[in-house]
Amino acid sequence: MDAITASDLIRLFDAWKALFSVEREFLIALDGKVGDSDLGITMSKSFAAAAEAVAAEGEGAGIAKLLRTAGATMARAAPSTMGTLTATGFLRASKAVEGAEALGTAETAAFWTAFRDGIAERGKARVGDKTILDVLDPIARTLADAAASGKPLAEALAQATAAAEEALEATKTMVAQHGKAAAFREKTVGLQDAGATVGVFLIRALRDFAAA
Amino acid sequence: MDAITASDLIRLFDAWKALFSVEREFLIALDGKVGDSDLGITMSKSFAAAAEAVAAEGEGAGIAKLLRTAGATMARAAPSTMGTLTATGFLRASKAVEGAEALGTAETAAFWTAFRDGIAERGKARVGDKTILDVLDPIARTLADAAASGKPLAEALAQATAAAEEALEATKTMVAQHGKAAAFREKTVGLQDAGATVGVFLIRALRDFAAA
Amino acid sequence: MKKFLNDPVDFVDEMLEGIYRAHPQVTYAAGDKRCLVTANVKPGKVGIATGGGSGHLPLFLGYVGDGMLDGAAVGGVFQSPSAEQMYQVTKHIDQGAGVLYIYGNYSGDIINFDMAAELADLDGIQVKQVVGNDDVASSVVGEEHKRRGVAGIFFVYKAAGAAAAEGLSLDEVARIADKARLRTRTMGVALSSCVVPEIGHATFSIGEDEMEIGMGIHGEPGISRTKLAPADAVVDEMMARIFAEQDYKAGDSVAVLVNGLGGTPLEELYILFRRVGQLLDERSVTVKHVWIGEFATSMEMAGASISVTHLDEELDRLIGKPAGTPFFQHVPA
Amino acid sequence: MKKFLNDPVDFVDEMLEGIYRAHPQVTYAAGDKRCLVTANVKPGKVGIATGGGSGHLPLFLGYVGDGMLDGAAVGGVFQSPSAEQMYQVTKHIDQGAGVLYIYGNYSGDIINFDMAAELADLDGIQVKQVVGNDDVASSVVGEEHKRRGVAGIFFVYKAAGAAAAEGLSLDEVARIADKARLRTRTMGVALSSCVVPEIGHATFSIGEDEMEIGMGIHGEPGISRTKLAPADAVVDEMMARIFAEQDYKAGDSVAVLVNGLGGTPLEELYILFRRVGQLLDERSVTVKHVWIGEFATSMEMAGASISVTHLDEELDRLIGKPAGTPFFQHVPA
Ligand SMILES: Nc1ncnc2c1ncn2[C@@H]1O[C@H](COP(=O)(O)OP(=O)(O)O)[C@@H](O)[C@H]1O
Ligand SMILES: Nc1ncnc2c1ncn2[C@@H]1O[C@H](COP(=O)(O)OP(=O)(O)O)[C@@H](O)[C@H]1O
Ligand SMILES: [Mg+2]
Ligand SMILES: [Mg+2]
Ligand SMILES: [Mg+2]
Ligand SMILES: [Mg+2]
Repeated sequence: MDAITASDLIRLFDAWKALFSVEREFLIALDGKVGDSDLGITMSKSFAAAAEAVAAEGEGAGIAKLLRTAGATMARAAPSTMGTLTATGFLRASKAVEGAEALGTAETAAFWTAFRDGIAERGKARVGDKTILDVLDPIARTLADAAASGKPLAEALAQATAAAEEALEATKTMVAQHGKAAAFREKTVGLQDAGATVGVFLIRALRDFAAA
Repeated sequence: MDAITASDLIRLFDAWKALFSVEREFLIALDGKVGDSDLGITMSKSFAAAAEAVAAEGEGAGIAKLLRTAGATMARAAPSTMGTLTATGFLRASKAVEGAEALGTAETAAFWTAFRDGIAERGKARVGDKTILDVLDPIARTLADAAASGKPLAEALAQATAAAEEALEATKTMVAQHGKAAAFREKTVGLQDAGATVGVFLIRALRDFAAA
Repeated sequence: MKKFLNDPVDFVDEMLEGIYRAHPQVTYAAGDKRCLVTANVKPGKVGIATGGGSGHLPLFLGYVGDGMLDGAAVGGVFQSPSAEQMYQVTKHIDQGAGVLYIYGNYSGDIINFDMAAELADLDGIQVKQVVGNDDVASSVVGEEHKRRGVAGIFFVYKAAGAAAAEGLSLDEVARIADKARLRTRTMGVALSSCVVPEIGHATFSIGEDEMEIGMGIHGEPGISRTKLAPADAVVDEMMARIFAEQDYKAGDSVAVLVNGLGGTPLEELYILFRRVGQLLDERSVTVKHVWIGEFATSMEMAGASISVTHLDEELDRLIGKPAGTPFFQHVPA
Repeated sequence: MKKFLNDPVDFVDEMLEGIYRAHPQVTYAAGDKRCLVTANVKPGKVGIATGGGSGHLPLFLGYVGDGMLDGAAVGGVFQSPSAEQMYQVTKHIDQGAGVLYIYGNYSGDIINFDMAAELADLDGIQVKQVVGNDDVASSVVGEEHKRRGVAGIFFVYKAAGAAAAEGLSLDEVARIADKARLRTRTMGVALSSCVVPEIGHATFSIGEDEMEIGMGIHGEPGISRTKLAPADAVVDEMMARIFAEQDYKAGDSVAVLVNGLGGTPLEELYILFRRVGQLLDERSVTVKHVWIGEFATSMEMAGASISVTHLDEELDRLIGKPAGTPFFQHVPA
C-alpha cells in the first residue's frame, strides 16, 4: 500500500497485538536476563488494550484521534517503563500527524520522528545508551531521508527496518545506562537490548503490513 | 554412711554436678522428644552453679543454710520449669531440716517430703500427671516408712531408689498434663517423663553417695 | 542459620543493649539488663509487670510504656526469666498500690511468677496475677486453663494498662484484665519454622506447600497440617473456631488483631484482614478497634494469628485509650 | 511460594481492600483504589504525593497521614503505578498551593511521574519533584543520579511532611526535601530472596551461608556476595561506606533508621543498631532520632538496611515533629 488510512491503522494495531501475543514469552525471557521479566507481559497487555480501544473507536475518528486513544489506553494498561514510553510515542505521533487523512512516506516519517523525540524527551536517554532509542533514531532518520527523496512507503519502511535491525545488533556492544538493566553494568554487554527489540518488532510488523 | 553432714552435702552437690554433666546430652534428647530440648542444659547449669555456691559457702554454714544457698542459686541460674521446681524443692527442704547437724533417715525423709510438697505446691501437678512428682511421691513415702520403722539411711535410700525407678517406668503409660509435653497429648504415651528421670537421677546418686 | 548476630550466647543481651541505646523511655532495675522497667514510673499507680522468653518482639518488653505496662522480665530465647528477675521488676515498679502480673500460660513462666509473687509478698507488696490463655488451638473447650497464651495478651495489656493509667485499684485492674482475657480468643497458623540462635537450626520442619493451623509460637504442635489453602479459606477456618467459642450476636462489637509471626509480609496480613472483616460483616459484628502488624512474633517464623476480643462497653473504652511505648503507639482519632 | 493470598493477580487489590477496611484515615481518588489519598486533606497546604510499586509496606502508601504525605499512587508488586493514577492523586490533593512528588529513582516511576506532572501542569497545578537516591551501593560517588531510592526516603518524607504541615510554600518544602535527600545515605544487605506473587518463585538465589551487601529492594545486584559475617562486622562494613560519603565531625548529629527488609526478626535489627550506636559514639556523633523496624520492605526478603541522615538544625527540628499515619506514629517525648 502507498499510504495507511484510518481503517488500515486499526488493522495495524491488530497486527501489533498478534505480534506481541506471539512474542510474549520471548520478551519475558529477554527482559529476565538483566531486568524484571515484565516486558512480554506489559507489551502484550498494552497492545491488546490499544487494539481494542481503536477498534471500538472506529475509523471515523481519524488517524490522529486513533493514535491518541491508543497512547492514552496504553499508558493506563501498562505503566512500566516501556509501556509509558511507547504510550508517549503514540501520543506525540498523534500530534505530528494531526489532520492527515492517510500516512504516506512523509507522514510516516513525521510519525516516527515524533515517536522518537517523545521517547527521548520522556526517558532522557541518549543514542548509545542501549535503549529503544537506539533503533528509533535510525528508523526516524531513514524515513526522513526516504521522504526527502520521495521514496514510496513500502520501500521506505523496508529500509527503515533494515536500519533498525542493524542498530539492534549494535546494542549488543553497549553497556546499559537506564532502567533495571543499568544495575547489571558490564554484564549487559553481549545481550541485545529488550526495548530496542520491541522497536524492531514494531517497525518490522509495520513493513510487513504496508507490503501486504 | 549413717548420716549426711554439712561437709558431705557439699560433696553430694559435686556428685550431682558430675552426674548432670554426664547426662546432659541424654536429657537434651529426652526433653527434645516432646519438649524444647533444654532440660540437659538447665540441669547441668543449675547443679554446677549450686555445687560452686555451696563449696564457696563452706560446711560452717550448716546443712539448712547450704540447702538454701543451693536453692537460691539454682533459681537464678536456670529459670526453666525444672530449674525453678528443683530450686523450690531445695528451699523447702532447707526449712524442713532447719537446725539438723546431719541427715539421718528421719531427716532425709523430712527433706524429701518437703521437697515433694514444695514442688507439688509450686507446680500444682498431681501424682499421675506424668511429672517429676510421680517419682518424688514414692521417694518421700518410702523414706517416711523407713524412718518410722527405724531403717538405716543406706537401706532406706536403696528402697526409695527402687520405688522411684519403678515409678519412672510407670510414667510411660501416662499422658503428659503439664509443661511443653502436654501439647503432644497422646504422643507422650510410651515415653518416660523427662522430669521424673531427673528425680530418679537425684535419688540414685544420693543412694550411691550414702553407700560409699 | 541466617541471622544477624555475633555469638549466639549474647543474642538477648546485645539485643537489650540496642534497645536501651535506642529508647531512653525504658531502663532496668537492680543492675540487671533483663529487668526492664519504664523510666517514667507513675507515683501511686498500680504497677503492671509481664515477662517471658525473648524472641517474640515486640512482645513482651515492647509494651512497657505509658498507658500499658511498667516492667518486663526478659528471659533467654523462648525461656522464662527467673523469679529473681521478676521480683526485682516488681520491687522497682511497685508504688504502694500493688502489682499485677500479666503473662502467658507456660509452666516455666507460671512457676517463676508464682515464686516472685511469694518473694514480693514477704516485702509486703500485694501481687495479683492474670495468666493469658487465648490460644483456642491449644486445648478444647472446658480445658481452657490448659491453653497457651499468645498474641491476644496484647488486648489484656491494653485494657489493664488503660485501667491502671486511670488510677483504678489493683482489684479493679485485675478484674478488667481478667475480663479481657476471658473475652479474647486467638487462632494461629504457621508456614515455616523459626530458628533459636543457640540451637542454630529450624525448630521443626514443614513441607514447602504445607501450613499448620494452630501451631504455637514456640513451634508447639497445632491442630492440623495440610496443604497451604487460599488466604480466604485459611481465615474461614480460623474464624470458624473463634466464632464457635463465644456467642456473637448481630450488633456486637470486637477488637481485632491480625498479627504476623515474623517472616510474613505486611501485605499478606492485610489480605487476611480483608476476609476477617467480610466474615464479621456477615454477622453484623462491628470492628471497633483493629491492629495489623507484628505484635507477638516467633523470630523469623512465617505465619499469622488472628485475635478477637468480644467487647463490652468498658473494654471498648479502655482499649481505645491512648498508649505510647517505644514499640507501640496508639493515638485515638 | 508460601504466601497468604488468593489469586496472585488480586494480591495488590485485596491488600488495598484490607487497608481501606482497617484505616478510615485513608480513602481513594477517582474511584480507583490504587489512588490512595488522605481522608483529611488540609486546606491551603502544599500537597505531597508519592508512589511506586507494591510489596514494600509500609512504603509507600503507609506514610500518607498527618505530618507526612497526602497521597500515594499504588502500583502492582514492584511495578510503577500509571501516570494517570499519579495525576488523579495530584488533582485530589492539590489545594492551590501546589504538589511535591517524592519518590524513588527508578526509570518506570520517573517516566510516569514526569508524565503526571505534565498532565497536572495542563490543569494549572504546580508540581515539583524530588527523587530519592539514597542507596550508596547502587552507584559510585560522582554518579549519584544513578543511585536507587530505598529506605532513606523515609527521612525525606518526614522532613518535607513536617515542613508542609507548618504551612511552608512549595518551593520551601521542595528545598527541604531536597536537602534531606542530599544528606541521607543508605546501605542494605540481603540474606534471602523475596517472591513476587505473580511470578511465584524466588527472584534470585543465594547460598544458605551467604549475604549480599548492597542488594536493591527488588533484588537488584549488590556490591559483594560473601559468607555471612558476624553482625558487628556487617555493620562495620556498611557504616564505613556511609561514613565515607559525608564529612562527619565530632559533635555532628544524625537520624538513624535500621530497617528490616521483611523476613528479619526485630531482635536482630536491635543487635545491628547496637553496633551502629557504638560506631557513632566512636566518632562523637550524636543520634538525635532513631527508628528501628520495618519501614521499607521487600516482601519476605531477609535482610536489613541502615539509613543515616546527617542533620542540620532545620532537619533535626522537622524530623522530630509529630506525625500520624495508619502505619507510622511519631509522638515527640
Ligand atoms: N530512560 C529510558 N529511555 C528510553 N528507554 C528506556 C529507558 N529506560 C529503559 N528503557 C528501555 O526500557 C526497556 C525495559 O523496559 P521495561 O521492561 O518496561 O522496564 P522496567 O521493567 O524497568 O519498567 C529497556 O530495554 C530499554 O530499552
Ligand atoms: N506443673 C508441673 N509440676 C511438676 N512438674 C512439672 C510441671 N510442669 C512440667 N514439669 C516437669 O518438668 C519437666 C520438663 O522440664 P523443663 O524441660 O525444665 O520444662 P520447660 O522446658 O517447659 O521449662 C517435665 O518432664 C515434667 O516432669
Ligand atoms: Mg522490565
Ligand atoms: Mg524443656
Ligand atoms: Mg519480620
Ligand atoms: Mg515481616
